[in-house]
Amino acid sequence: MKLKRESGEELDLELLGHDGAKVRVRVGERQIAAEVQAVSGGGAIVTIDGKRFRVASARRNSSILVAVGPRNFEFEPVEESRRQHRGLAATEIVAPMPGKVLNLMVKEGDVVETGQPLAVIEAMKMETTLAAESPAIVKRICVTAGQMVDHGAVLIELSPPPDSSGRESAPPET
Amino acid sequence: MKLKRESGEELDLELLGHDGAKVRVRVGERQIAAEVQAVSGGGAIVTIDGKRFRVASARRNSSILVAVGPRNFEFEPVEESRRQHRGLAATEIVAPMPGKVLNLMVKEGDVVETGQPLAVIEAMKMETTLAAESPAIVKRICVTAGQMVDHGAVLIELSPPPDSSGRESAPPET
Amino acid sequence: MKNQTIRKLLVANRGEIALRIFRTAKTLGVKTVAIYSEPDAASLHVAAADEARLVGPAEAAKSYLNIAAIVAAARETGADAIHPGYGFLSERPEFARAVAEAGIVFVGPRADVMAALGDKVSARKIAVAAGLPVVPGIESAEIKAVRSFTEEHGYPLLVKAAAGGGGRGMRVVADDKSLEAALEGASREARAAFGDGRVFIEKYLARPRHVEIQILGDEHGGLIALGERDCSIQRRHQKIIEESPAPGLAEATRARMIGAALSLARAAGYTNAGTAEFMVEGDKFYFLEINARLQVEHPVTELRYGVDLVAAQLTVANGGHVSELPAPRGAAIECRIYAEDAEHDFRPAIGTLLHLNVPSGPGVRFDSHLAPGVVVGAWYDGMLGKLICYGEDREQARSRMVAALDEFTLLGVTNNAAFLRAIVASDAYCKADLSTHFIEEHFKGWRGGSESDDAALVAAAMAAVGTPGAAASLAPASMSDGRVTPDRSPWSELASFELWKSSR
Amino acid sequence: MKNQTIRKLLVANRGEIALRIFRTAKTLGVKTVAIYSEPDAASLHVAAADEARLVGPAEAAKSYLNIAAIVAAARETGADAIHPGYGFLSERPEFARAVAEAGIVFVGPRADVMAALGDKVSARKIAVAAGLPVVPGIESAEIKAVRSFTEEHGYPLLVKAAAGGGGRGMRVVADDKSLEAALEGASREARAAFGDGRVFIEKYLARPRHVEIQILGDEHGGLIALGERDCSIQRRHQKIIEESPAPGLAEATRARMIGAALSLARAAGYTNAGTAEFMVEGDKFYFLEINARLQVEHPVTELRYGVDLVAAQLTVANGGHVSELPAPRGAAIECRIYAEDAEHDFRPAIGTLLHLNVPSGPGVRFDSHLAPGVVVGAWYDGMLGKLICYGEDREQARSRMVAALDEFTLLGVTNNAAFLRAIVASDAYCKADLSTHFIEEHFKGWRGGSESDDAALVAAAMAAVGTPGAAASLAPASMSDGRVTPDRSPWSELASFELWKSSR
Repeated sequence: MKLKRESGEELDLELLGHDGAKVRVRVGERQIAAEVQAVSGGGAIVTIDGKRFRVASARRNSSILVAVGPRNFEFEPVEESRRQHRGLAATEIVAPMPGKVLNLMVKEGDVVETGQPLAVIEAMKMETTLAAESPAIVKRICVTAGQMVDHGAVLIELSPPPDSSGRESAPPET
Repeated sequence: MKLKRESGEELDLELLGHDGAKVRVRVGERQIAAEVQAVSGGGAIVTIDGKRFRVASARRNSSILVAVGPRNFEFEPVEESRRQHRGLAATEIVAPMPGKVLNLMVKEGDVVETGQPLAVIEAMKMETTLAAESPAIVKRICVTAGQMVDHGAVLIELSPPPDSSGRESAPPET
Repeated sequence: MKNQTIRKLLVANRGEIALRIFRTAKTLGVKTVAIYSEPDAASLHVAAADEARLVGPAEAAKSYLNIAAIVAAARETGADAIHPGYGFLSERPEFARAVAEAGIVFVGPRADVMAALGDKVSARKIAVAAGLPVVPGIESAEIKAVRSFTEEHGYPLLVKAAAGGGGRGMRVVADDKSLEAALEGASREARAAFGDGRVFIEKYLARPRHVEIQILGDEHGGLIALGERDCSIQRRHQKIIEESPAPGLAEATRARMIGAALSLARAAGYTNAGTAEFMVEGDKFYFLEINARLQVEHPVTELRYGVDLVAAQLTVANGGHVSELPAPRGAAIECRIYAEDAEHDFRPAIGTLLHLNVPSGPGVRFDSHLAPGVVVGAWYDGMLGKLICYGEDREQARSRMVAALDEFTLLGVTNNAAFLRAIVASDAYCKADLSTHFIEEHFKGWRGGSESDDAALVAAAMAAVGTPGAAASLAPASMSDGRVTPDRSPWSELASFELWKSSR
Repeated sequence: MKNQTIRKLLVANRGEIALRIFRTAKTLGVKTVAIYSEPDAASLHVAAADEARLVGPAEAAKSYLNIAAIVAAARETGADAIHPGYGFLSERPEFARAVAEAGIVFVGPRADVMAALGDKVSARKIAVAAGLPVVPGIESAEIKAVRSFTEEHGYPLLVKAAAGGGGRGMRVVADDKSLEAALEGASREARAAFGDGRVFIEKYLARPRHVEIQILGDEHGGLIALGERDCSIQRRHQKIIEESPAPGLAEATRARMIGAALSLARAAGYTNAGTAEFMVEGDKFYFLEINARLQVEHPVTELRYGVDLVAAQLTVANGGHVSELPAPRGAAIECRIYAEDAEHDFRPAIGTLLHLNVPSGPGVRFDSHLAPGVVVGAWYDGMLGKLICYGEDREQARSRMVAALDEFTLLGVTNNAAFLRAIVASDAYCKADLSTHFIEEHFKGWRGGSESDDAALVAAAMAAVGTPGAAASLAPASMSDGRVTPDRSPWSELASFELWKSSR
């Protein structure tokens, strides 16, 4: 299966099989041979080339969370359909975390440039400014200043700028 | 229900109901009014007469294990009455509390195994799956999914399985 | 507690510090009252108290900052004292005043002392009057005055908000060109953040350490210092690693700093626990500010001195006397676990805690309200807990911290544990090459090592077997074969490594 | 570690002590090897090591007592040192010898010293020769010799097995009538238990305390004492609560005991960590035995002295020197959590650990290998963990212990936590009215209080709603509404308090 790491790196990962405690995993062209031993209280010891790692994992929505000691990893399945969808949906400005909309710098109908600040969201006493990733027209403002929003909530909808009709089929990468 | 404490003392215990965090329990003739609040990481705070206790519980086989702080309790169901009751009523699946029938997993005529889920009832936002206590044939479905039922309402009638006709008067122990 | 008058203590705070204060109160036979906001109902600090009162919704302004509701909760429960913890209302004179006016003991300095020290300009004046060295600076942001200051002291200089804290309203000015814009920007930011646009000017120190002195005063003129803490390791002007003693600090400098802190506390009429913060370069030190409350990092002092600072605070609040302490012993280090992404500008993270391994053993203390199921939201400070290690010397404390962080796992909320581990294990930290630029100098753009990548891939591949889109319920064999499996772990048996419920 | 030669340490033990030793080894950069029996494969001590070797099945004789397999495991992994922990092979000279003969460092005294001190008769001779007071007694069980002894010292007297321990082969004889039967019975019991029927006679002390001195010696004649521990609170001749300092012990008595312990260690040529045990009545003390290993209760000494005794053991084993220590500080108490039923003659309990709350915070240390899912079987010692509390003084340590035990919950295995809580909170313990008869005098037939009964009934009633006979799976609403519920708790929402799977 195709997974994307939190770093953005995409991996083709497959559990080839296991035999007792022995596990074989394919990563792209490479194979990893490991031994896995459960640990009381959760998690496991994964031994690779004689080196032992204390590992824990869990699922959150479609993601797989893994911890190796204090270090955390997140793997997200790469879904072809979703990617394409996201290409089209780059015209939505969404909340990167739950928080409060502090400020909206644009109004419907505004033409915005790449990098132009659109909204400020506050979470954990910290302000994050959300900016346009490409030139666009503000199609719809979906929230009001002061409103609490959840992670992923759509704040602003954008439509392509007047002069970019030719780029519609090649939406900007996110 | 009748429970036996680890000390041997027998108790007649009943959850009379709850309203939000408030819970009423009958112990013999006596009633206990408590407030219950879940705690992160497991367990709950049970408040009785303004005094708060940190409580955890789990089930082991038919027993109920309870801890109040460092102190442990064990409750075991007293089987006598239930066995008799079960002898007669094993052929009826009744609602253990007032609630809503969420799901019916069988249809009339189905042959079911011990432990096979038959129906799910929701009460107090909690789902309880009702399963067959012995092999049986589904004789009649008395309710429909979505229906509200009262405590003790018969949901499903079962008849003995084809190969057990000789045991009808002495149903198998579970 | 001698002369006990405090019988019931309300803690106007949440999380680890509320829990920590309750633990001490319990040892003193003092009854406890928790306050909480709606999302904190199941929090361990609420569970730890004898009574608990809901004071408002998630938003801090309506709950943990809601003076009226908190004082009302104290009244209703008959609490005769309030401990403010740190953060929230802990340094708000109007809170101390409201508590005192309600006839309730405020566990901290008097409101007027807090007010005088809370304003940076006023605190600086008191410090100068008490003979403390301060960073050369002027209290005016008037452009001519600033220019004549720079003629004497040169650039770079620092613009700071008088009412500020946490780095907001703070600008480093490198040259005359950017001066005017910086003054205006800082003032605007300060006004927006604190409702007070006053700024002041300081010489910018090139490579200072942050060292602070813990003090404790009673109402009878008794005043002691409990040594120092080095808190140089900061990101975004916020401490993440603290230790005591401050490595490499000359004994004479330490002694002079302690003397300065005591002079200032005496001049200000300071009572209860407080901390005088200094910038140190070589053997020179400059007063920065007084934090008129218990510090986050107080446990390192507790471990070195073998004292309970919260117990000491309650003794003093009860009208008791401070007593001289035995000499400190060994060394202690604290690492703050934050919900943040150290690989991406320390941006805050949120989530639900799914799995937790807490280290323990000789010399290891973990102060935290964490437990599986805890939801780390965006409402409050992202500090999840404090790992504190004691050692016979710095090296033992440090190596225990490395080992403890290796045992630490927190799954479900992105956090800085691996980053802290990398710092504490680094050569730069071993050598105690400390300055407030430590992270900038040694860990800029840090990324976690790749040594554990393959182990993570194996785990991910195993976890992925129950592919997304499969049934929500992946009951493992162990759940149906009669064994009790109390923990939802993917590892409880190799053959049944999928134990979670996907949450769709 | 100075002069480091030990690079890889195998711990010939399991559970909390193996884990605790690994933690220290890690701070010293020493690689670690765990051994384990089949049922311990998932144990935390196995997870904590750099390597792990299966040495046999559950039965201790074939695994943790299997000298050949353990030495082979050390050889195969290249371990250059073995730490025996306590119990198992820790005091078996043949093990120390086999390890040394394999060219591996044994972390403990030399085999010949261990052999000389391991036999009670021989140890007593060495002690008498070194000038230590011993309980009046004779080494013969010959009836005439015993009668002439009782003419001088009177009854009651104590018959003890020469090779014994743990109370086996031990008899109190009240009068002449029962003497012969007691001698025969004790000898028979000793032969059965230890393969050695020799018994000896001691005057029976009416109300002694058990006080012991921690010693540490190097191979260069360096020898220090690390104060004392009072271990009077015992059930079935086994300690359950220990503390340091020994409350109420006269300073002169303590000093004489320390002198005696050092004399004995010097006379025996003792190296590494060891403990001289004494019976104390008033200002009189009598040598009992030397335990030639690390004690279970060593953490109370660590907390008072701020040292790591395992690190010290490794230093000495490496040929390093012991160094004088700073003066001790404060007080420390240890409570041993045992899998046993304190309400029914402390009969051992077994089970699977379902839920665990571990206390933490200032002055609290928990050394344990416990985790949810751990199966406590009948194969090994039932000690589940040690809760250790430090305080500025005994009262602070004691009140912290009460608070810590109140936070402690262990569900699934019957244990003595509530009993320990009752003891530590009692007047008798507050007053430190300590003797080895403490439990007999103050807690005979103890039953848990009824204060928490109603809370337990409420919990039981709620847990019972999914009546027995209902389906195994009682999925709560919270599992299906998109929230992640990582912990299988009946309380994750009030409305969904049944989250367990019944485990028919």
